[in-house]
Amino acid sequence: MEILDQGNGEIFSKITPDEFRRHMFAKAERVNLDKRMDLREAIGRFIKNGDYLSIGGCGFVRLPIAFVHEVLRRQLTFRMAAGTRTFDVDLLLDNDRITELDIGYILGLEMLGIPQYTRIHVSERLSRGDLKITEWSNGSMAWRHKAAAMGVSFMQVRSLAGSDTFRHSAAKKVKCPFTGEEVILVPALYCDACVIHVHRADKYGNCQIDGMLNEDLEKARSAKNLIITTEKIIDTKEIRNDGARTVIPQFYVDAVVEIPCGAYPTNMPGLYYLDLDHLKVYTRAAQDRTGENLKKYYRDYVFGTKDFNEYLEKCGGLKRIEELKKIELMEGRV
Amino acid sequence: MEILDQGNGEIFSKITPDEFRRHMFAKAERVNLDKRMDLREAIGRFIKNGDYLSIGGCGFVRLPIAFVHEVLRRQLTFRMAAGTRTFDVDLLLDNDRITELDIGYILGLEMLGIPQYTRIHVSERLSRGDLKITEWSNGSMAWRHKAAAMGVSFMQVRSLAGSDTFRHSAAKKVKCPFTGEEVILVPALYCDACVIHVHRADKYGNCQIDGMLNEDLEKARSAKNLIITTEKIIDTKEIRNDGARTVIPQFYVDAVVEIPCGAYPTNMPGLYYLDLDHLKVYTRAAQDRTGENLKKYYRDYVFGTKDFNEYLEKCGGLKRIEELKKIELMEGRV
Amino acid sequence: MEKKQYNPIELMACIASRYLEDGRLIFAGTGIPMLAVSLAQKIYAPNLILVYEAGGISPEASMLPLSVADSRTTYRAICCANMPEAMEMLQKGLVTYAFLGGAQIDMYGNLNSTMIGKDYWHPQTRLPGSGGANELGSLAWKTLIIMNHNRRRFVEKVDFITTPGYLTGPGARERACLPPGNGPHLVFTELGIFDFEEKSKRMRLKSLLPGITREKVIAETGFELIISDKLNQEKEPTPEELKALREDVDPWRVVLSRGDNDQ
Amino acid sequence: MEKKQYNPIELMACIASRYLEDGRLIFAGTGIPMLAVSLAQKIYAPNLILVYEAGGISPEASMLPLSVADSRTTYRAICCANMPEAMEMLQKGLVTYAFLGGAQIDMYGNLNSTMIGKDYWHPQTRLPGSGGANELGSLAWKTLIIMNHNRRRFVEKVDFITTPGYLTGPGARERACLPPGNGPHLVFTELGIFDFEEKSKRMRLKSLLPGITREKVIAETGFELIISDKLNQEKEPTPEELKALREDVDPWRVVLSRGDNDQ
Repeated sequence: MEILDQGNGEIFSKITPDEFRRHMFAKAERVNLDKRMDLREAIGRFIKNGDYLSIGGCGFVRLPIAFVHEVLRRQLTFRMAAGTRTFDVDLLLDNDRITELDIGYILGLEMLGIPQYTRIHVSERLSRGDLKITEWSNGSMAWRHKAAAMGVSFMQVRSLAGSDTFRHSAAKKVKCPFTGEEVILVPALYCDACVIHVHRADKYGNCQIDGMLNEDLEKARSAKNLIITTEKIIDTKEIRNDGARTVIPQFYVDAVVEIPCGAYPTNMPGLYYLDLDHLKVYTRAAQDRTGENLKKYYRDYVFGTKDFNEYLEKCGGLKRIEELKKIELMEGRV
Repeated sequence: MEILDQGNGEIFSKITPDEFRRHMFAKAERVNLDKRMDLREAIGRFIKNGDYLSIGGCGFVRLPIAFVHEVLRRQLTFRMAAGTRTFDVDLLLDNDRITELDIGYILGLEMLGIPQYTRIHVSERLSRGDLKITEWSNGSMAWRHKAAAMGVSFMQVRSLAGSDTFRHSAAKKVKCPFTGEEVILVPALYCDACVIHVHRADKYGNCQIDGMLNEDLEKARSAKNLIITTEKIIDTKEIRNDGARTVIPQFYVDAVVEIPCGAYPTNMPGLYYLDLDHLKVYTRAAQDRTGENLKKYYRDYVFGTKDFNEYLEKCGGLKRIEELKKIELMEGRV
Repeated sequence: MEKKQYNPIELMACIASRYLEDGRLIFAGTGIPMLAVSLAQKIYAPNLILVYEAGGISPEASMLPLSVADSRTTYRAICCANMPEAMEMLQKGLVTYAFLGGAQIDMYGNLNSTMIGKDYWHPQTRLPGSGGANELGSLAWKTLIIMNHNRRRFVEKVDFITTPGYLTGPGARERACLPPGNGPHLVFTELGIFDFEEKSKRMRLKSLLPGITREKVIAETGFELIISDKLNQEKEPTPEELKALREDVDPWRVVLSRGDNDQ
Repeated sequence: MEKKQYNPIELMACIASRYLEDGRLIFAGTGIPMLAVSLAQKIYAPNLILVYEAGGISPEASMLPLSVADSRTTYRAICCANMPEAMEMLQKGLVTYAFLGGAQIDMYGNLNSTMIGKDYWHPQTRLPGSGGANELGSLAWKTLIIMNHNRRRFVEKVDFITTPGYLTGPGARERACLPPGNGPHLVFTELGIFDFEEKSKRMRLKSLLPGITREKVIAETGFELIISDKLNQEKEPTPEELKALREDVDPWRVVLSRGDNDQ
């Protein structure tokens, strides 16, 4: 397979189809095992410092914020996949919790503008070499996850070509052995760990998600260790009532953690809308280029809280959630 | 891309990602167009003699038999994809309606045994060179459809290696440019035409299917022309009530044909079970190695009927369908 | 000769059902493999998870599906998926067992279900082809095989390797670029149970079925068979097994009746 | 100077909305592109189908999503899919329009949203990166671009080609092995509308926004601009456009308010 051209970016995750197979063989022993546990136990057992991590959701939607807060408190550091990450990856970047990053979209808060401190901080870390990055795009990141979810080592794509994004990626150009045309290949992305927040799961880890799925199904299927945080735990009978709704079957799941409102302040489709007020508190703090205001934000909301419930209380608790539910249910039709 | 080894099978379908793109560009103009029509018009407009055809369903389940009968009456001839085909492809093979065939599984009637005449007839056509075949497997056929549904020219797979199935396929072995390991590639399968029988569709072609999906989603997404036959047509409002159930969105669809019981005598999950009695009529006729009994079967049930409704009537009509509904609804729990 | 209380298909299904580990994922072909799995689920392995290649995962249906894809394969399934997803579960190593039939097998467990004859282009008999068998045998960790036993089926060299066993012996799968560490595990016939000797990867008689001698097995086998030092004797099908098989698994005797002629 | 009845974002959204063909599929980035598409759907193109990269296809939500993935993107959607599926719709040529923003653009429509500075490893400013833009610009048939117009943004050479335009000119996309026949189509700014000259693939001023002179456009552009022989003049935003934009599309003024400072 002659390589005609290739990006100069680094591959931060190992391409290990056979090792993944062996890992899954052991995992498949845990069929119909009750995997319910609390967040601390799940992180303790299935997340290691230095892991290559991928997390679910997209933009300001269905982000596993309860999980992110807990790893911030534990000061765990990761290599990470980032196709359209916003608030979640910013929280980690602000606190130097990421050492290597595959970039689709970072540092943007979509409609809310730009977190100035985070941007400056990241630029500085890049200049110092404290943060390593490789460029990709949302599509190529999704396809990298998909290749791993298929159990292979690469995937052909038709984007990236001709751009500097390609030049700073780890993609390769080869000749298609069937058509003779030049094609782009991206390497499969096998993650050490993955965390996805879902609407409903049973105790074994059969999961249902409402709304957009992004590349969560592919991430779930290609991570060695998978933690599911869920709005609620339902009976397996309910799962069996409509198996077409099961987007992640239990075989991939290591831990099931019930965390109502675990995606707050981001949007949980059908349940609660994103909390624009709280996100603006963060965004305003991130405008302060000295980082002092952000430090206070983290003291108030993350490091000064013992768990996610305390954070929720500080943000207005059930009352605020009720308001966000109303906005969510009304919004489609305003 | 150095080819280390390759099968000697022929590729019967052209690998044409760019041509497919151009075709889809024209097709995407037909958004929110009412595509309802009858079966004859649909076949007349979207199926040509000599097309590479792929049809939906699997085994004895959700086969578009109404469509198959109509192309038999019209004596259309096809090249075809065959991953786990039974009754449908046997009907076409018995009548010499297939010239080139990508084989996953043919000539078997699963639990019902073997159609002796069909087997002998196919062996003879193979010996004479009247029927060309290439060997694949169900997985590699599904992945070939999937590659085309992704819009690329090939897909990496981990099966086929080492077997005579590989030797008589058109797969290739190359070295992975990322891992250096030897890997197998299969060519994308872009179909000229595809026909899928579904449970519900709206007039634009947004489709819902209950039960197994086989590789129907991939087939639908990689065919130039797609005919949907459906048990019933529903309002788009119903589609929008649960968009997660839409397995084929309208953009791929060219014709929507309402044919209640269009999969009879095969199983339509949730609606009617397969008609074991009628299938045994066929199987018994196929035991006669002279082909005479099968000739009579076709006279009685296909060529001697003007349309699918007449066939249904001959097989017991509504009364028989009601019985199959009862079996279907009872069966899971017998 | 005393008339047996069961036919050969019932016998094989009952015996094989005892060897299926609980709490594992399994793909099974239609026919006898499915019979054995369904029976095992009812008696020995309630948490044995069936995955059907067309997409049904772990259904609750109690009757045998008559087709690999029929509604019983998705009835109250925990997940209703599709062929690529099912095959990718295999490809990623999630599936412990594949359970297959076949028309011919050789001493390395290579399976033929494609054609009988010496010339591929002029087959004596054309068979269905791989179906999902090539993926099952290539990608599951342990392949179980169930088939009738005679010299036309247990052959020195299969006419066509549809599904790879150990190919030409130790290391051959890996050299062919198949995933490492898997392959044929057990073979069930109406005469015996066979495993594959660790070092040579050659088929070894491990256990005899009721009333069968090792000489009979050797006589019906077209290649040189290794005989285990600790040759076991299988127990007769139990009334509990036969009852579940006949009343619950295949009450219409769609598959079971195919063994009635040979009784 | 008379105070305008609209801010620059309102202006650009209204003008761009008029150029969107009905009955086509479109991917749009968050922010101004989405504003223009939502407005077009309400007034000019009721059958313009929005596809969101996270999976929402043709939702019925009336308010602007605040995130590319939020529940408004799947509200009563005809299909609720995922990122690979959405991206593969692009890859297979189903999507006519991509609608993008960017930090820098050059005369061939190459877009930068990755970093500002001369040294990639020591960026003056690090930007978000491609997001979905590389796929949109590589795979949609016609790329629409909307951005503010000044010499820091309309540059001779972008610091980083995040998303390919016509690269170095005619044939360059095809030589780079991008799919043939597509590329940048129109650029919308607060000063004018630009297309790409057929033969040279270079940006061409096609139409002036209300009150803007061609000299002003040239002065704010950092590369040599082709000027169309038939230069058009865009009409002011209509009361109907402004009402729909303000009352229906973005009633909370989440995006619209970002233009208030520049008014």
